[in-house]
Amino acid sequence: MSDANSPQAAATAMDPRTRMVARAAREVKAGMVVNLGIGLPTQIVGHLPAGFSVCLHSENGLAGTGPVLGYDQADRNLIDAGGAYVSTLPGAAFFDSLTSFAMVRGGRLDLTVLGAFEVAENGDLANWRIPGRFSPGVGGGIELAQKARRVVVLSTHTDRKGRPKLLERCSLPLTAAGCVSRIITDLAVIDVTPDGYALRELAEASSLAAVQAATGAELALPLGEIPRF
Amino acid sequence: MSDANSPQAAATAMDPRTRMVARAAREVKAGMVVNLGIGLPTQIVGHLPAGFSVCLHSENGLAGTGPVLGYDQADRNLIDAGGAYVSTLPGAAFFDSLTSFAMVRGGRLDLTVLGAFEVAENGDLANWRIPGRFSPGVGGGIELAQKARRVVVLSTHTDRKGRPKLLERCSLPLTAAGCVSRIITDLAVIDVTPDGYALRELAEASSLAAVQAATGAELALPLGEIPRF
Amino acid sequence: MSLNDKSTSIEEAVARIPDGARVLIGGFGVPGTPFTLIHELVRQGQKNLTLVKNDANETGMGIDHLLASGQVARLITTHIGLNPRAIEMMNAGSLDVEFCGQGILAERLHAGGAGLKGFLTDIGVGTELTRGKPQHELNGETLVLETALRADFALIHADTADRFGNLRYKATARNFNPIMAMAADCVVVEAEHLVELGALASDDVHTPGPFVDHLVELGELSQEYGIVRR
Amino acid sequence: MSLNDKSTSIEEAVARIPDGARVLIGGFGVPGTPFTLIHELVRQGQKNLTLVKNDANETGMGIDHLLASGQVARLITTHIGLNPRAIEMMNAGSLDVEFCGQGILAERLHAGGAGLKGFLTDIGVGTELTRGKPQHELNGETLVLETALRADFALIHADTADRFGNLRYKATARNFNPIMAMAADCVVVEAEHLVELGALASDDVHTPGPFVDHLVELGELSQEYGIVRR
Repeated sequence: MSDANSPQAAATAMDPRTRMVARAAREVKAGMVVNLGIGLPTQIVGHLPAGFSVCLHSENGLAGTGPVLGYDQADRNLIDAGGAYVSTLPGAAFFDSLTSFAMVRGGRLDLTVLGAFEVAENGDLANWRIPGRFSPGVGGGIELAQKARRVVVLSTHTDRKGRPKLLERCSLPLTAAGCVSRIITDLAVIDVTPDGYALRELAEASSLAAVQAATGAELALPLGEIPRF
Repeated sequence: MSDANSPQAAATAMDPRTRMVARAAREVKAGMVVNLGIGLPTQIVGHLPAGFSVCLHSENGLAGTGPVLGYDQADRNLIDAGGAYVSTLPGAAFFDSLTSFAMVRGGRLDLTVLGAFEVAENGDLANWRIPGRFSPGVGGGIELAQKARRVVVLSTHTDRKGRPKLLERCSLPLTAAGCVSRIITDLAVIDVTPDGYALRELAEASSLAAVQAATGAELALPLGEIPRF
Repeated sequence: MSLNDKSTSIEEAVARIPDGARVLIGGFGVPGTPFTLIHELVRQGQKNLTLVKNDANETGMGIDHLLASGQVARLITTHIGLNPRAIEMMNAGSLDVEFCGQGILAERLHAGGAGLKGFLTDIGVGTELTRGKPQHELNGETLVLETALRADFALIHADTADRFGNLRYKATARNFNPIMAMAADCVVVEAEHLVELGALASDDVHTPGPFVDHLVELGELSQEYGIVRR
Repeated sequence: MSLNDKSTSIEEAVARIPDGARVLIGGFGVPGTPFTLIHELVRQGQKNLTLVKNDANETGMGIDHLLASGQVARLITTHIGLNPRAIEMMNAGSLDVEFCGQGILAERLHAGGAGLKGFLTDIGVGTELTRGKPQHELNGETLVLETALRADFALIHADTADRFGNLRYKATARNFNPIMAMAADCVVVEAEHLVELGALASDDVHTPGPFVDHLVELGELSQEYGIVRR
């Protein structure tokens, strides 16, 4: 795959939001079955190398999801779980919701990339409900979070009011406990380890101080120079 | 259905075994979904009027089973649950074993006709295992017996040694409790009622005395003349 | 032998639904939602319904019409985020909403359709999503007992049906339709195309005919079935 | 984006199975039995296997070869009446046989495949078929808890596979294959026809590719796949 590194090469010209999506795209390994959550995670598709070998799962009943189509090319019967009109790859398959979640819970999802309201240093994830304010239902989120083989959170480091999303403990109702492996934000790449958060990489325009200030828990630092993305 | 009565008209020339099968065919009503057990019950197909509206279910994954084919017309991939090479009706559907038994347990089977080792006057059925002698496994028998909306037993009145199959209580391990509605034998048609066995019809060559002698439990008699089949 | 014809009129099919019925409704967003059957249910006006549907559609579409007309007492669903009316009614207490994880809803319907009574899962254990649900220990693991979900009626949208009720769905319009078509005592199907027996290959059937009770052929599709431009 | 090619050689695919593995094997009678994969398993000689299969085939066919070669320690099945060797080995104590109702076996595999832990059913309650199984009261009804069944490997026979592992089955050769293809950590498929990506319409796939790990294309079929004249 000769062009596998081209997105990263192009990353220098990116705004922080685009950069974090491009970084998240590198979590997708060849041959994986992957579910991308609604919002930022779905933008990962645009950062995968051309012809990259990956099977995108949409929980409404599709494996082999292709890029989003314009309304003029759209098929009224063909959407992804976020409601976008998508295309399909050669070899795509449609199936019912029972089969779709059997795929998830049965361990056939190698990776899911999800948004978050809050993450805790033990890997707890809260991304479905803000009591008294926002209660639309959990959809397929619990099962994705609890059963994908690897859960990566892709989210801004802080919420709209600048408050940290990476906390010692979640205050909001959990989607799933201890499920998150890695968090990719506009500031950093941070892993959840048995000892809590561990900083792995810093965004190009970020700094260690900025990350520490925006994180609501202790952060273990790598030995030596911190890689940039 | 102008020829609906022809099988019964032809019944006068039948041997007792054929006659009981022809009688059992009259249990099949238009529009029913029916599963016919291996052995005698599958012979019912030959006694249904031409073009009769019925959907035969084979638990190996077929609805709309047609008549058995000769080896020269057989499709190696198309058998019924008894292993016979069958044809399919226009509108037949294939499905997996999960769907097949969902159909059974979900209440979509209007009727099953099964063989029996023993039946009890409370409707208990034993047809899967003779301890120490014959233990091949129950296959789909429990679910058919327990969940078909109506269970009719089609069996000789006595076993090979002349012992009654219709008993007060089964001595063999049960397939399902209280499931049988009607028993059709070479001698009689007998219903299971809340008060026990009730004689409904006598076979042409049978007699009340013969039926009573061959039945291992009390038999309530109908008022008036006993119909013949 | 032959297979029977289940086609009927939409008025007759929907008129079988009484007040107070529990009704499964297929669809995930627009695809697979039986908009025409829903409109007939609005026209006939059955009251006090319990609906089971993945989502509450959007304003002015699908089951939103049933919410607007006050026909729905209870909704079992996975997500209603695109329907402000549903959220408002829920918050005001005029609509009883039970949330269920999407795959758990699918399995509860499967259990109901397959004549099972419930199943044990680790999904949602220790979160408020399973609060109040009975727990069960198995091999030292704490599990939740999810109960089977079955209904009086199912309203199903299919692309093609033959006269016996063998169904095929298109693309992601399949979603909950096949599962719901197995989980109701009376299954009513609207099909974009009604074809003769034998026109569907036996290997190509998504929902086998024995699960289906009544078939209605759709004429020209209403605007609701079309592309939603946002 | 593109979907990856899972085709491989039969030797490599079957060599992944270690001694002591639990292996699901598709088929109901002849149709759907992966005779060629079974022969390779006989040739490689893995020992102490636990097999899960609807039936034990017949003498000289399918898993009877694995019984004859002494590779099977345990068999979970619904019916072995057509295989005298299996009955004899069971009676002699050299083969541990666990019987399961056919639809219950299907549901146990579904539960395993769907990541559930077990389910509650009234099937077999009060008969010796459920003796020793844990009971559970629900709404005043006594039910049996049937546990999920999952395996290390599944050996599947398909009519057609594309290179990503999307599968289609023919007629009643479908049976347990789709369920088993969802219930193992490593799923090995023999296909009569291996086709390029896109050759199967997305609406026509019986088993979606993400469930499949390794694909083997069959050459000319052996006699075992043919009509059995009795």
